[in-house]
Amino acid sequence: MNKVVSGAEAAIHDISDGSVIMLGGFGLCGIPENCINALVKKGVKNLTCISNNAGVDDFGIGLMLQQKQVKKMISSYVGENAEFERQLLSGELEVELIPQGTLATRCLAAGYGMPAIFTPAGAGTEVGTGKEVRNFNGKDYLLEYAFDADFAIVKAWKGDTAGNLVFKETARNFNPLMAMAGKITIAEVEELVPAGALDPDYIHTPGIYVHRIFQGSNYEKRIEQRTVRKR
Amino acid sequence: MNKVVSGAEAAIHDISDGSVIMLGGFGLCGIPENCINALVKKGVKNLTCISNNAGVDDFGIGLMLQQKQVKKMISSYVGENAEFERQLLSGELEVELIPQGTLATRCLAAGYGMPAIFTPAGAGTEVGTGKEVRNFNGKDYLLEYAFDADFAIVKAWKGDTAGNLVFKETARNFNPLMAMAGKITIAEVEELVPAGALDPDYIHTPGIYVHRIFQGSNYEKRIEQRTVRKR
Amino acid sequence: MALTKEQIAERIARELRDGYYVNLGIGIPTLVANYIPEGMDVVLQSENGLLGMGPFPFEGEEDPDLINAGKQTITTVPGSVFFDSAMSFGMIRAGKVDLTVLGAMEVSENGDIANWKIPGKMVKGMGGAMDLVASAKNIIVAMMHTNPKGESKLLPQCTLPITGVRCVKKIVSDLAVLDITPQGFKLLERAPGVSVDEIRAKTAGKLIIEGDVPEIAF
Amino acid sequence: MALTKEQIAERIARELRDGYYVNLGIGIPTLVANYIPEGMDVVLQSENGLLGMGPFPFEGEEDPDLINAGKQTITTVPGSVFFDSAMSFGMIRAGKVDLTVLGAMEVSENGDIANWKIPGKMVKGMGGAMDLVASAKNIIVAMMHTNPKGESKLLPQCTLPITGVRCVKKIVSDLAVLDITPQGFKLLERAPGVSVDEIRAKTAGKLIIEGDVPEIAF
Repeated sequence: MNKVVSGAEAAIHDISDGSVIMLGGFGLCGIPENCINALVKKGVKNLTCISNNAGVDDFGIGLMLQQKQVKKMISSYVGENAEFERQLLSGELEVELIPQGTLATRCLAAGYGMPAIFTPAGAGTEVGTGKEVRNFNGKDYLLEYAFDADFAIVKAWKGDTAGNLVFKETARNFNPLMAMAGKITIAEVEELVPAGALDPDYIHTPGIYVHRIFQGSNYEKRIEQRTVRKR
Repeated sequence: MNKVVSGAEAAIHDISDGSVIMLGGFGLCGIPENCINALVKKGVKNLTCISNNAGVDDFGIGLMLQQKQVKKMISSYVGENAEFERQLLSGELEVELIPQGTLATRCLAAGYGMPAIFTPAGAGTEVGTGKEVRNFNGKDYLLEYAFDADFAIVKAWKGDTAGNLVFKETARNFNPLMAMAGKITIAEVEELVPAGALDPDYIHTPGIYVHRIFQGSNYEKRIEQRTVRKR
Repeated sequence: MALTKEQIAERIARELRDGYYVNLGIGIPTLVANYIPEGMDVVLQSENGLLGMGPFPFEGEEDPDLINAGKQTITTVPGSVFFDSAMSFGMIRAGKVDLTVLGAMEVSENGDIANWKIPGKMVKGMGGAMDLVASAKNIIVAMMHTNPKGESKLLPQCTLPITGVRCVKKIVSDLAVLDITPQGFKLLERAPGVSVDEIRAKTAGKLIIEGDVPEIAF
Repeated sequence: MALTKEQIAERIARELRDGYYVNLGIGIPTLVANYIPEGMDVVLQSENGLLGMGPFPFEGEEDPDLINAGKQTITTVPGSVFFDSAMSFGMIRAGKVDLTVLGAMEVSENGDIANWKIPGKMVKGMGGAMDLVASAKNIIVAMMHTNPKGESKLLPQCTLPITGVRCVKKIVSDLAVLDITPQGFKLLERAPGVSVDEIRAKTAGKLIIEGDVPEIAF
């Protein structure tokens, strides 16, 4: 089972115009930097991107927005991005905003083979408009469908040649969920180790969910809000 | 936040006649031996037990069956237990058999605040009788409800004073799921460590789900099917 | 004198109880962490995947892989645990978080909250706010009583798109502490030196006043 | 000569492909692991929470925390991973397991399977079988062609309570290899020395025979 590919370009070679892709990360934390750069270089267009955020102007998914590669964003929070705002207001970019927990759980549903889930988030608000509402135990829930993405692109801390993944701290976020949800899942990792080198009790994403894996390079890991205290 | 209790008796002190309890474990692997023994000693009756299996005649939940403490079992597989069979055939014991994945996912639903989930398991069979069927993408799914258990009793390998749990190998099974699903969750662990001693990247059950924890003793860890190969 | 943001946070901190798991939103709610009473065990949840959030890191010790839901660099406390976003919102949805504190643009007298969108202006998205307000057992809103034009933000009903329905339990504004009751906003305490009349004038929704209303003591 | 249990397993192993994730049921299916071709990378899933199941442990090295879905002591191979039962059935339900091999008491000509209950006798429960048959992309049944009384177990329709509907893709019995097609059981291969007539006589469901039916070669 050879899941290891040479790098980001090989990993994304069959992502094409119009593909639906998921991208892991929360803000700029845990985003697949290498694959995003490769997608920018490849120049594929009309992408539908499912990602909690849309990066910043000059980093992350923001780079793809600058190249106008994105037709539609499905996200929960898209602030911090002037180019995004411009494209949204001009109508160039379609945006579907959904609650963060709904985003996460629709990934989980896809990864666990559940066609739809119920969540109270957004019930009674404009997010619920047109959606099926169902009352359980006196509370309204929305029926939300599992995502159906062609590709999931995630970034892990460590991975092995069998595709098993381990994430670090809050860089975990949506990554293991999207890893489960893609028809084809691509993982870039900071450190690629041989199968057997990771402790099988402490793997976050089993390799069965991962189709391609490579060790990324030159991680910038930009910090969005550097907050510190004095010593 | 004092989650540490002195032992099994203190942990189960408020489990009373008629309580609905979940018990972790698969076969005899990863079962909460100390709490089961304490429940036998306490002699509470008319329990509804949600557990994948029902132990063997003289170990695990089988001990509670011998004492006729169980009114109803909700399980996926109940072989290997003659006393169980006798009580079932005589009508003393009510049994609800459900698919193993349904059992697991109904725990997950409870732990994740989802009132119900859809699964194809059992659709078109007698398991689906009387249940709501819904077709998604040409396939039938059953609507299955989240469990609503008064107590969940689980066994972990390690735990800390904040209630965080780590499981070992296939002794994980239903334990982290049930830990999330109980209104009150009791964890017995082989080794109790101070908060901060477990690596926060590798905890299977966050302490927010665990209400009482103690270090168990005298684990027998009986093997149900000892299979070996020759050197 | 209207309360400062710090005083609003300090007052909200009095609602904390030992053993609480708490989710603090961005802005004033974040400041509540500074007023957790000494010796009280309160665990902070950050919905991007952490229980046991600690203070900001010392300069030079920032870790890009360790941020809170406001994307700020943070630290952890002993007993902390990381998890994915589905589990994070799973525990929120299951009601395991005891208290949620968040800001609001408007709150209605029946507890509806609006805090995610101003039509016609930029829409940044709801992030985790809709999940939090739909599921939290206890929601306290930290907010200014009026907008910059002096108009009440405590309304008969919200004019902005709502984030959640009938969910807010308590408001701590710069002028007052109020419970949401079936009858409307019930005035519990007032900021030092702020009169009941002023609060009445600045509360557009139904206001219930019973007996003497004490000042908040600091 | 009818196939032995080992030969049924050996024949089924020819359906394996490099990179397959496979779930093997209890009984004959378990034996398939002994016939995985040298150098072929096949990962065994055990639905109690393991990918990468290895052989039985050496005597004295049994680990009570490490068992398979049949409750047997086992080992792991490099690259293995443990997970909880929800994730285990999640990956099964999501179709990530390429092949499921299991036993059956009856299979119908439209692919229904019965293997969990005999009314009136002891009911042990379905375990994970209903989840597996409801979701597996490719299900091969390993079974005896007839019951001890000589009655066919390949039927027009199942007489026992079914485990799943229209799910079996292929049967390897002691007498034959058959595909389930929209037209019924299609005979692909026969056990060495077993005639087409014998298979026809022992198959109660609709049997399709096209051209010469080769013997299984060992």
